[in-house]
Amino acid sequence: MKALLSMEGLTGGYGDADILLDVSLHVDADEIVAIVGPNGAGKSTAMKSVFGLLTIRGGKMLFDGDDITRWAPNRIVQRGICYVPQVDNIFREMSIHENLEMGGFLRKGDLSAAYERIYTLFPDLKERYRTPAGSLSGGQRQMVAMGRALMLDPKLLLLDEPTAGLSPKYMEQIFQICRDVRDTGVAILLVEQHAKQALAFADRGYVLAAGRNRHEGSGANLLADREVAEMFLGG
Amino acid sequence: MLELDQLVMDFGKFRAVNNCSFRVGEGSITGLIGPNGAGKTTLFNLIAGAFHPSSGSIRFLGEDVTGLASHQLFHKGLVRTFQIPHEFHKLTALENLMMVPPSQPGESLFSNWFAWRKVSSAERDVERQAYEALDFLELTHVAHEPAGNLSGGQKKLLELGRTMMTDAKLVLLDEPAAGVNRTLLRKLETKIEILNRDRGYTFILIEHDMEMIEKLCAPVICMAEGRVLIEGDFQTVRSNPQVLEAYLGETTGDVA
Amino acid sequence: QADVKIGLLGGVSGPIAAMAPAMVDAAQLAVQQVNEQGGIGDGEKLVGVLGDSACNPQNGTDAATKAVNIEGVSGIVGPHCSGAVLAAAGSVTIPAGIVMITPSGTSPEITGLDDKGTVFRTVPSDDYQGRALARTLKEQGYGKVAVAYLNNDYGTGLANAFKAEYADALGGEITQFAAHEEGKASYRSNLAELAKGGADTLVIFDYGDGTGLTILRQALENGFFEKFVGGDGMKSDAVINELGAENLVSFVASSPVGEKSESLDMFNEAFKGVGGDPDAIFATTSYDAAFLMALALEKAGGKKEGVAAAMLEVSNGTGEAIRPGEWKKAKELIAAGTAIDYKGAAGDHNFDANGDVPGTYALWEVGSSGYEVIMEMK
Amino acid sequence: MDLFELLNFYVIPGIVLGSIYALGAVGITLIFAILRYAHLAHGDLATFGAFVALACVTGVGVPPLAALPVAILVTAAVAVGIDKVFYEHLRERPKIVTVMASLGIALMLRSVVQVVWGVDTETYSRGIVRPEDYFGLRIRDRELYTVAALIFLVGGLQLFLTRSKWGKAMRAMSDNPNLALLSGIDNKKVVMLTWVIAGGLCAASGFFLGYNTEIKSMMGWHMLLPMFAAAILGGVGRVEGAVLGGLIVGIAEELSVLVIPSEYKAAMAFAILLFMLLVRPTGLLKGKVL
Amino acid sequence: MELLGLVNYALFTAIFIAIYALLALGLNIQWGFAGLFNAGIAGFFAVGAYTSAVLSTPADDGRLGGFDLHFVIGWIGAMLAAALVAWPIGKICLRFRSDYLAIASIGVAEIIRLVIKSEEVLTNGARGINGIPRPAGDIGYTESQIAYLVIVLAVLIVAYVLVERQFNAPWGRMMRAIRDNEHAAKAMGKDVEFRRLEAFIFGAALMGLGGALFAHFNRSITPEAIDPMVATFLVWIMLILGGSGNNRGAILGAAVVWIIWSVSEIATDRLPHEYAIQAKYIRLFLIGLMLQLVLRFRPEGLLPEPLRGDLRGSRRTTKSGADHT
Ligand SMILES: Nc1ncnc2c1ncn2[C@@H]1O[C@H](COP(=O)(O)OP(=O)(O)OP(=O)(O)O)[C@@H](O)[C@H]1O
Ligand SMILES: Nc1ncnc2c1ncn2[C@@H]1O[C@H](COP(=O)(O)OP(=O)(O)OP(=O)(O)O)[C@@H](O)[C@H]1O
Ligand SMILES: [Mg+2]
Ligand SMILES: [Mg+2]
Repeated sequence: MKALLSMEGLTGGYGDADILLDVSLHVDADEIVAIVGPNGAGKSTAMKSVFGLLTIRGGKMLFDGDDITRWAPNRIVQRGICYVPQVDNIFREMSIHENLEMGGFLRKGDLSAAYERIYTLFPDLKERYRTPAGSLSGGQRQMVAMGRALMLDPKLLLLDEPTAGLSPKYMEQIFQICRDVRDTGVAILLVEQHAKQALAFADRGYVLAAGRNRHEGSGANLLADREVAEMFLGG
Repeated sequence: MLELDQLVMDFGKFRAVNNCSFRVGEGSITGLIGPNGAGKTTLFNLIAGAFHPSSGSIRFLGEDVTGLASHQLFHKGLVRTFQIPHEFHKLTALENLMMVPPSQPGESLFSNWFAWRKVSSAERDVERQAYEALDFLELTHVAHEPAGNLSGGQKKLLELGRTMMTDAKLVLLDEPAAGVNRTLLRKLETKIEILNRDRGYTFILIEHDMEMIEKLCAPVICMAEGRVLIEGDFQTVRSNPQVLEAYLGETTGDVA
Repeated sequence: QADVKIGLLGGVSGPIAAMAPAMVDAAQLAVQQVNEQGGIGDGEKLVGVLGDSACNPQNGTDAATKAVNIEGVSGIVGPHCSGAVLAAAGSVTIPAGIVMITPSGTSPEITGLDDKGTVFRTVPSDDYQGRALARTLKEQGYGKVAVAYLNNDYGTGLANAFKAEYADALGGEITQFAAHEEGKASYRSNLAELAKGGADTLVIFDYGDGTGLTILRQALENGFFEKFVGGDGMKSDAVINELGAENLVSFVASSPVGEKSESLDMFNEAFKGVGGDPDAIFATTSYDAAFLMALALEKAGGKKEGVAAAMLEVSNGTGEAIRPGEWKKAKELIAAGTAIDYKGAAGDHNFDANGDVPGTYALWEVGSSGYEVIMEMK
Repeated sequence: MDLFELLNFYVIPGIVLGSIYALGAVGITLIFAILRYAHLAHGDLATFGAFVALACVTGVGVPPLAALPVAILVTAAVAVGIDKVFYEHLRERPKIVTVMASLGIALMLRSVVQVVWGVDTETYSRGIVRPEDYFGLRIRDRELYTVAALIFLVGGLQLFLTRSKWGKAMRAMSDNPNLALLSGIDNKKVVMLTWVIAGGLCAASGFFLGYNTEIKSMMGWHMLLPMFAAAILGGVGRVEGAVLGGLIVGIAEELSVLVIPSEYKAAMAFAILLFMLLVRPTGLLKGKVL
Repeated sequence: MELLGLVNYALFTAIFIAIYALLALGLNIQWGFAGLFNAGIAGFFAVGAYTSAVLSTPADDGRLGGFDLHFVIGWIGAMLAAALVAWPIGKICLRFRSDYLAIASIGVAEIIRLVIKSEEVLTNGARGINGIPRPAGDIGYTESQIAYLVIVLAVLIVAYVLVERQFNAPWGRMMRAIRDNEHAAKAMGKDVEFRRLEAFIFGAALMGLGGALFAHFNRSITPEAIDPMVATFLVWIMLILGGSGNNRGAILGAAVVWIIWSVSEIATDRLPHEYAIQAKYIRLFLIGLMLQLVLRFRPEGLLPEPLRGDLRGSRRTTKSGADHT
């Protein structure tokens, strides 16, 4: 089967130094792929590279048949990739509702169903939909960020540590949402530090370390790998 | 060591902390858990002097410290980390740590101009200490990188590193584990235990990682909607039905 | 054959940008006439090097330094604003021993400069004009007046002198006396304040192509005051062009002229000939300054060392009269060793020991073809 | 002093002056809120707009008001052009760099005006216009036009910002440009739109200043500081705030001569501003909402 | 002759650059290190210039004083007065957000300018103060310029050394931390308000000194010298162009910008004679354009802010850069 997103031999970084060194990965339609690895391994950088937010010096990226290596971010969004960054992932001065509105910026027509869906997922947000997102708690912000991404109907969802700072209850819920979303035909690529949980429910996983591919395989295989467990999953 | 009495914090009409009272014993590691938006971080902000409580009082080491500014509290021995990293983004990682120790001679214009020797010898000590912290946090290779360029997890580690740079009596840690690699996290847990046992630091720890709470904390306080829901040891708190419902989720209490 | 250079420093950019071009052109006219009629010395060409003093000391001193050191000028005409004059004199021309003659630096401070006799001006200190205007108004039977002046050295100087003479010495009544900042869009409330006290005449010490115009316009439009009096700064063509002569029947302005305004006519004609506007503010003084500088250079044999002394000799009230444009005649007389006395478009310019000139003024009104003299002032 | 005197000689001029300030302040506040820098070339851009209108009036012979739309269009285009050529590549840099660049643009614009149109004082129409009497209120027609234009232009702008999704997009971009991109907002278009609006309003402001008094090459520069004061007074990012701020500064300047010596009139805007910042640091209307 | 002229011009330019460098250095403390957007440089410049003028000129009955003191006392007085004026301003204004501080400080500077211009009993009003003694002013033109240059350079070097020392010390690190994240700095025990005030006052004192040096050089000071364009914005351009946060950058910026400012006039004078006046307008264009070009190609400034690590920082940076990749 042809991959939905594929990164081939990507090399690049911020400024002069290369952070990513020959990184290759791919995501097929209908699958959840997890990236794990130590802090500073380049996981977030790999995600940003999809949107051209850094200098790419080698390799290329294909999405759904198009070479998107040098596309403008807003065009990529239009093409069907949605991204939740790890930090700075909300509009602080806008209300929760407006954040969601911005998520649906490209969508035409009536969005009330989409709002309804988000608010049922995160009832906390509904109560305070006019609060500026910047005054929310860490976990609530994460919900807003997820909500914003879910407003669009993307083909591929990139999530950078979606569960960081969320309570165990919501963490479970996020993973559940991911599965639900996948079942509606959206592929998901996510970075997680809750690596065990993530690999347990992902279809496939990659381990990145020091900017390079280290391991890859199905979630279960990686979990079973002793070296991976010791080095990256906390024993 | 720390006593909170009927603390209330209002943001406009919204009450984020509602009549919170509890005590933290000297030498303990208190765990603070609760659903998102329960008011945990706000409570930290109150204790650390970043916000002024709408009402209620805070006593620290037997002294009423309500309304003191954060820098004054710091000098009394209270250090905190931020949930959302507040790194100094243009300073290097090393400098982020080196700026922490209080009352450095080089912070006065006079000694910089007229007592340079004293300043530079103090600098060497601070630098050594900072490198030790970086080594421990596996950040040595980015010591000279501006902190703004660090990865999300590295910034969190740097936050934690700052608390290692001063002789604190009470350390407030706000979700130190979020975004930190699990292998490294196990190391951090050990470090916290050591600091607690050997150096006598008292900790209050906000976490959503139950494994870490279980391993380190006694007692555990669970907050919800600005109030203290229950206080007790980990097992008691975890098996409380309200906690299960509001926080851990009905399906599973064990996420490990 | 080397050219003889003089520096023309003007506030080309900056707050008096609108006034500067005419002043520079008038000075260049003098230079042109000199060259057409034989040049300096053995036919050496006189060159006016333009510098921008931007009406502030920083640019003023910079421009003066460049003129003196890079261009090697033998004398400087300008700068236009008193602040620039004081600074350029203090840090450049006095130490360097270069003669400076300003056409528009009216500050009394310039009088007291410890200048070793090298700083002159062709514009009288504010004092003369303010007092002369006061006396004339009194004579003409003006009664209660209100005074509005621009809050800079020019406006303040004139206004204070006027006040001292009109109210303190002559016992006239000044109902309101108020300064204003330049560049505001509305002065109507200022005018309303000035009108309190029942004066029917407004005396404006400001520039007619700047704020003064706005004030005059707003006063006319809203019917404040019946009569308007201006200093030389107000005698600007812009006033007529923008407001229309028909609206200015009750407007008079003072401006310096020579004892016999024949000189002025000569200048007017010549300046019109090169497309200039002789009614532009300080055009006459600028012309005179440049022409005097040329005369002094000629007298000093083109060498800058003697210029200061020569300046006093070519215009001290004794000698054969030289009028604007009469370079050839002057050159011959100087060559013959005859004493000459320049009688300029803006006055006779008999320098006193401080390099100042006492002014002679006329009062002007707006007639069908621009400004016309009503009477001489004393 | 009777009421009509107060209105005629202090309040009405204040409102007219305030409207002129307001037109400029709205642009300043938008740029401040969306692009996040102080645009110091704003005054000179207004001068430029006023001279474009003058060129239409003297060159083509249209009445001044008819020249206004042309001036607005041309100035808007020039503003967009300036942004494309000079500011765009500084967007990733600290904002202060763009502030300095805009200072350079101010000098360049002034230079263009002075070279092309000279430095003489000009008017759209020669002569003076006496006010009409409306039940004791003495108002000139052009003052009515000025206030009407303010209401019309700013009202339209406000409608546009609140009704179309571009208003939100502008806010989103000012809040978090990267995330705006990631939400599919075309930041370049947003920036362009901002400049079209700011440039157009700028031209209107310059035009009406010239229409009510005279046109001078330095007039915009002199208006810059009061306009900034107005923008901040109203609360950065608030269009209504900027209008309110402009009116307050204008009226206060005119009223100030009642209480302080007139040479301090220019300080009035700042005195109010300082006072307001002390009691309400966010501006009259809470800042940073478009 | 020709050569002597060039030397004189160079001396003059160097003196001006040194004076502006002092202003830029003061601004660098405030903006480059403490992140305080002070757009009221002209105010402190003026206070310094006038204080020194009043202290060191002979008595004059039109205005305050004329105390006829030694110029060194005048200069010290200038610093003290500027610092003294900065204190309440800082107390009130430093709590504002950076952009608001800018406009508030412009406002304060404008008010200072209007007071200086209007209060004759204090400052002789619009006429300014004249006859300020220039140290070593009685010798020949060139000699006196050399002497003055030596004096200003000495002052500049002392200021540079002190400021640089202070920046590289923990003080500078603390200030940069405060600039980066005020909340975190507070949480780390730094008294942010006090430190900001300290930086503001220290910077203002240098600006005051710059004003005094300027007044003594010209032997006069008038309100025209405190025009915001030449006394505030120009200094900002110098600092940003030179590289804010870098003292050498501030000085280099002062040099480059002043040279652009001054030499552009010589350049545009090459235009044909008929366009002599237009040339002056075009000069403004040229200055603006040069500014754009420098910003385009060196947006961080000519000498960007260095990464100030520990005492041996720079050496390690390269090493760590290597093992990083
Ligand atoms: N500055 C503020 N203004 C208004 N509301 C605020 C502010 N800060 C916090 N809140 C509100 O107070 C509540 C408690 O927030 P807090 O950050 O203390 O939660 P928390 O318990 O730390 O949650 P989390 O686990 O998600 O970090 C939240 O609902 C939040 O929206
Ligand atoms: N803006 C930037 N400029 C320069 N270097 C950067 C920048 N952002 C990240 N880096 C560097 O790139 C490396 C990889 O960062 P990245 O954010 O991809 O890590 P990560 O794998 O996502 O880590 P974490 O799990 O901590 O989020 C880090 O060493 C970091 O210092
Ligand atoms: Mg990451
Ligand atoms: Mg929290």
